[in-house]
Amino acid sequence: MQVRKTNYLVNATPTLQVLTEDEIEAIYFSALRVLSETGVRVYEPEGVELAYSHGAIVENADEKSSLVKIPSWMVDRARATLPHRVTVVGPPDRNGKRNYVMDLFKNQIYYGTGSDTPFTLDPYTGERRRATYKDVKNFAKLAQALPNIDFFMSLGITQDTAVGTYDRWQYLAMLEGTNKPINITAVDIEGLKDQLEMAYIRLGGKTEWKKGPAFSLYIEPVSPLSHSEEVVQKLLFCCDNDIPFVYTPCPLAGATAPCTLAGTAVQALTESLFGIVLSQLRKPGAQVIIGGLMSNMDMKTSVYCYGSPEMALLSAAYTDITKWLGVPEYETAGCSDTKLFDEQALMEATFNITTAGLIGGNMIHDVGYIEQGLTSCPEMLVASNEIIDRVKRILRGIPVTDDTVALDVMDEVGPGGHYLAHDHTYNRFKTEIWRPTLTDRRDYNDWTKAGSKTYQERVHERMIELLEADVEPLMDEAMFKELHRICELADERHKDEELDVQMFV
Amino acid sequence: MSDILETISTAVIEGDVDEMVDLTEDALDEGLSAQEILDNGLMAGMDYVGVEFKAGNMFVPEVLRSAKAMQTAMDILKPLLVESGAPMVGKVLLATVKGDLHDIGKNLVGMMCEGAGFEVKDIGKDIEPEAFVAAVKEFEPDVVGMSALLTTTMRMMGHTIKALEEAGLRDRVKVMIGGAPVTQAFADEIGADGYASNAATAADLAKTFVSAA
Amino acid sequence: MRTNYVINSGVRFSMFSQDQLEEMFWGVLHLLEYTGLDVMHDEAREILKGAGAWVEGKRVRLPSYLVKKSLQMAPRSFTLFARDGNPKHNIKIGPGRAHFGPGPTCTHFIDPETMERRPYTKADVPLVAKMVDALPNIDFCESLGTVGDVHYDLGALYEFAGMFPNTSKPIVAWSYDKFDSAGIHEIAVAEAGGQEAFEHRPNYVHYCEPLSPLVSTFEAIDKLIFAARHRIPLIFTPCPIAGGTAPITGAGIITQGAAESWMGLTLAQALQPGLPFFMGGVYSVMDMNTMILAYGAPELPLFMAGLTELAHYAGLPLWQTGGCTDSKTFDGQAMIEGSMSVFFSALTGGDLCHDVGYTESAMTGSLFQLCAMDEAIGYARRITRGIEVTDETLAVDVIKAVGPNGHYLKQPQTRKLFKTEFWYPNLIDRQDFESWDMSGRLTMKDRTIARVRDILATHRPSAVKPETHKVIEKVLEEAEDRVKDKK
Amino acid sequence: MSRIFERISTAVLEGDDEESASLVHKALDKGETAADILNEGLLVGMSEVGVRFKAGDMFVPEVLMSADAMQAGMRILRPLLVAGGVKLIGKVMLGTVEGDLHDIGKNLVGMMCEGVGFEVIDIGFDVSPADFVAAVKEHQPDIVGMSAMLTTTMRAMGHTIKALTEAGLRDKVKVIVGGAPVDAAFAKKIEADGYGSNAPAGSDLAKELVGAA
Repeated sequence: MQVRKTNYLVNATPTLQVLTEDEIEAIYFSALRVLSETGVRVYEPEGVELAYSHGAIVENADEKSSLVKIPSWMVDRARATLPHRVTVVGPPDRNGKRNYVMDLFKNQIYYGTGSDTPFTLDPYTGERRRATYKDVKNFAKLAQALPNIDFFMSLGITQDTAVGTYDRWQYLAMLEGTNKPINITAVDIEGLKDQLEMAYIRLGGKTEWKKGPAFSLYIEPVSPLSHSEEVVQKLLFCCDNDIPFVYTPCPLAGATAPCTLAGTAVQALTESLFGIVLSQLRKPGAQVIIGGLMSNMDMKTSVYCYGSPEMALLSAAYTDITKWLGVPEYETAGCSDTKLFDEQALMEATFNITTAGLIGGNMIHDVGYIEQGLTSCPEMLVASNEIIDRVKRILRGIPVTDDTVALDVMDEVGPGGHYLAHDHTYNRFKTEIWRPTLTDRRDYNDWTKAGSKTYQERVHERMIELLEADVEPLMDEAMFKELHRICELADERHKDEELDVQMFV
Repeated sequence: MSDILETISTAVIEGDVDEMVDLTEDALDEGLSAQEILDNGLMAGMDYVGVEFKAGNMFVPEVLRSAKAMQTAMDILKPLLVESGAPMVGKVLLATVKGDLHDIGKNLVGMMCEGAGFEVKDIGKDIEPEAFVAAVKEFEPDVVGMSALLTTTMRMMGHTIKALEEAGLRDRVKVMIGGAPVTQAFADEIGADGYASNAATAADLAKTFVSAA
Repeated sequence: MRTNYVINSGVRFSMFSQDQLEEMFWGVLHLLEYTGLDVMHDEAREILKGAGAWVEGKRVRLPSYLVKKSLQMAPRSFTLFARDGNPKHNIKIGPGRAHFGPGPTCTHFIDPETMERRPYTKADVPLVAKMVDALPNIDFCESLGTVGDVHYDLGALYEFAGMFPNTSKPIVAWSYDKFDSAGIHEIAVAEAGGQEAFEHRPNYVHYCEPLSPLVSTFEAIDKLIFAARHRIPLIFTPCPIAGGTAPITGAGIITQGAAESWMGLTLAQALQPGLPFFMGGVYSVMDMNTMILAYGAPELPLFMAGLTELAHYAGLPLWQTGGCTDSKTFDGQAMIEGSMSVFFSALTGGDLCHDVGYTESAMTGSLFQLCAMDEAIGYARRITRGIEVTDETLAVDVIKAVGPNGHYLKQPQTRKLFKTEFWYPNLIDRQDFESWDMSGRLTMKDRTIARVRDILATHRPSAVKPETHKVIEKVLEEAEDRVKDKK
Repeated sequence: MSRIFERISTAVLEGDDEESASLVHKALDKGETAADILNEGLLVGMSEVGVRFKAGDMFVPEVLMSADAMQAGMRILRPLLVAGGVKLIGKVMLGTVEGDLHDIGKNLVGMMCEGVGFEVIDIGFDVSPADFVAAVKEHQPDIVGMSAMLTTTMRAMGHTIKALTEAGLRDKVKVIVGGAPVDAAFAKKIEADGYGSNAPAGSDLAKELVGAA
């Protein structure tokens, strides 16, 4: 009889580990030392007071900031209430269904774009220019159409809208293009409040938000070890209003963090742990995602590398740390240091997308970035979608069962036979063999006959096709007007500020 | 088109091998001629398969399944067609040349040709020029297809063509060649009638040979 | 001080659990024992029979104890030597180390000057060898093509004769038959200083390819016998195609391919116990629309990663595959596919990874692909090197010294480690936009072309001994003589 | 050229600040003038550093070490140069604008400027327009450099320039701007005197604006 296997361990997918548990602990305990011995500088009195009143040591206060030292027991206490799982759910479609769920916990992967690049490559001319409302909407439309893009961030700062209120317009542009979960940015608390109100309208009320928040907020403390007024205010507001937030420093090994990758991880963790402690003091259970963007300064050009192997490696190592810590991770991939959509873009994206997928980083952002995160590129987004698809094929691994080992099939076919017409092939070829969409596998003759198009050309064509496709508006006219009104009111409030409106165009 | 023919063509497209015998018998019972069934049922289905395959919407295992469905019906129709004296699409003789045991490409060509309605005779791999000559005499094909995967065995294609010439058979068949290292230039050099860069083009090429003939 | 703890040297990657590996391992043995292979070589069947195999006509079945005994005899760790004694060019085969090099037998080549696709010629061989010699992340040499402008029988011999003087990195030699093999061996032995010296310090590896499914062809076995008798390290590498010449499932193709390799292993160890033996080789899928063997499919790195683990579980080094593409030109697809496969090669530590520089599904060799993949391998190696965690690298004191709002640019630790902690690319551009704009807006393709041409124009490999040159001439003359009557 | 100058420039190139200081002392003891030591020793070394850095043969940490070595020499020479009435290359005042805590870029520009001989006053980050004005009055720099990392804080550059104009100081200084979201077009729009896309470009620009390039 066929006996089912027992006492048998299976690698369900390929596995990758950068750090052992012992190494993770070494980094964690080092971060606790830095947090308690060196401390962090905090520029927000309310945040300082919150930490102080719960046991932190406050020193070296000046008119703007204080040095806050957090004893380790405060971190332990914060971890006790820290959620292991954070969920963001996109707004409803026309039938009222919220289809896109981002369920962030250990080893779950979601790929998404990056945010707020000052520049973009024009989809038609390829020219590098300031990003506009239209660009953000276009990128959102692409992200909506691409099956492997799970969440969206504004691939471009809208710079044809007022600088002081750009965040509302940007959110509106995103909502026009996509109903996938969004990670927003905010100019300030006022901007965050406006966007939250917009989200309530889009969802149909605060209760819907409670069922599943429609966005998370991007908050970035400044490395090394500095937490600005605006950053802390945003954190506290998020805690009070059930907004999940990404607390992600961007330390730069060799410049704003130690030159060693382990040291950079220690510092980043210290910075994130401060956010965790503060948030759990404000509201136990506050939803935190920590990151994230760790890289090295290229010592030849002094740029912040977005495509370096160290970036991919540090992100992966940090994922190991967050898994151990039990907090969702803000990973980084799909980005490059190239200045145009070329071979380099795809080489770097391949490495960082693969690494992020293998390690199981949760919220993998920055897909679509080029030029050290200063420029967004629509082709990069479309190409990355296919690279992610490839990686997902590999992540499905190699199942080992009687059926897949196929000894009987081999015996049947025998030496010198073939498997083309065998049922074993026919029944599985659609699932076993990955099917490309932009990759070309024709022979040389057929490829030449079809016009000898390069990959970049094919991606460009596909991108334009997606951009020009007719799609149903995601929300009705009335709702759009309501959201638009909030943006206009914000502009009204800021209309006297100088250099604000039409700053770049 | 009658319902049964449409059902047959759908069964071919879906590669429904098990249904083919019943469907073919039913069609004959309905009084349709073998030729009608072939042209408007089977071939109609295979034409669709060919178009979909080229468009990237159908895949090799499916095409082979369709070809097999077609062949299943042909086993019934063939004697009737011969009886009626109707001309068949044609006969293709295939082999991998001497010294070469790689035959996956040749197998593919064979199955694609069957799908296009050819009667296919596969004489295997590692085939000497003399064995080719003997097989041509016996089987009297319209098209001879040769495959080689190695640069070392490629030249056996030339030797085989020469052997066909010497046996006085060269004018009676069209010779097509293929395989990874083979090129159009090489085909011209050894005096083959055509070169195909993949199995689907090979079946198309064979079709142009017999329709031109 | 901290005690009793475990660190990773490099990142840890794994495809299978021990249970899965054990199951696959026994699957291979089962296949060899019950289904067996057709061995198309009379003498080989006799030898195998003598060693304990069951022979029935051409079919050879191996009892599993025999395969296990052969696995035990083959070494997991050994060294391949640079012909000129340059220790940097030696390859140390062993756990955790991946090495890279080109593949053989492309019929076409991308002309380094015109960038056109054209047949591969004798004159291209030294160019490939020079590139291999110069590129820092390419460790061994193959020719990246089949010489088309010499007698059909002599292509492989001319390849070796062209490569050997132009790189001191170990060569993997492909050949048509044992006559080639003998010529190649004569050249290598001349440089090594005799057969015994060669056995101590082998400077090349012999490559044979059996046929899938489950056939040991005459030529492959004949060459294997030659290599085993002359104690030449051996690669025995099938090229199964999932869904075509092998089961479509990953576990199936790996099992079948391993059985094909281990038939060779058993024969080789019966002839020459302890012969260094690599199992291989190219495991991928047939594209079910274009019918090509997909060298750029994600299944290739997936299958190869699984195979590497099985090989290492069985105690054998692996002949890996990567750096290759189905793209017809130097473009993004070539980078995606090539980078992904070299990355997985590096992750698994598959011992010799070949086919770096293949384009157009192995039909066309390209120095540009090879050069770009050198960059990708460098990138992959930085990732797989992992993160070193020590008291020094944790840098708590450095962080303390810098403090909030400071910077690390002038820290002694930064000055000490910035060159080794970070990887510096050759082809990847990291300038800011304005600098890139002013320096001519070059793409990676532009930079790759420039680097290839620069290396070809300037690199000078170390020379072979003068007497070796004479041997090369003699071997080629004799070979021409041997084939001069053949058409 | 005197041997001592060559040794000084080598000390700068090698980033050896102790050696540089001691060699400057030695040169002064030998009777060389401060101006000659600066121009033929220190600056020769730094200009070679600039060339090598641009060619990709030197790295940021090495350049900064060289800048330190240069400054070590300058600390000795500066009083002598001032006393001797020699015009120094100039003074650069740097700050990150209001609302922005990112100062790694500004720090780099500062170190690069020191490397080319400027006296650098760093007034830190999150600096309001009023504080910029006060600092310009106090330090009387030739160049004011502003940095911003965010598009939201970029506009503070415009505000600061306006504040300088209102305080009647705009004509007395050259204003240069930089930072990730800044470009030449924006610099022009807010009427800055120049834009540097990276730290070496910033110090080159400063040199150019004081007529030392």
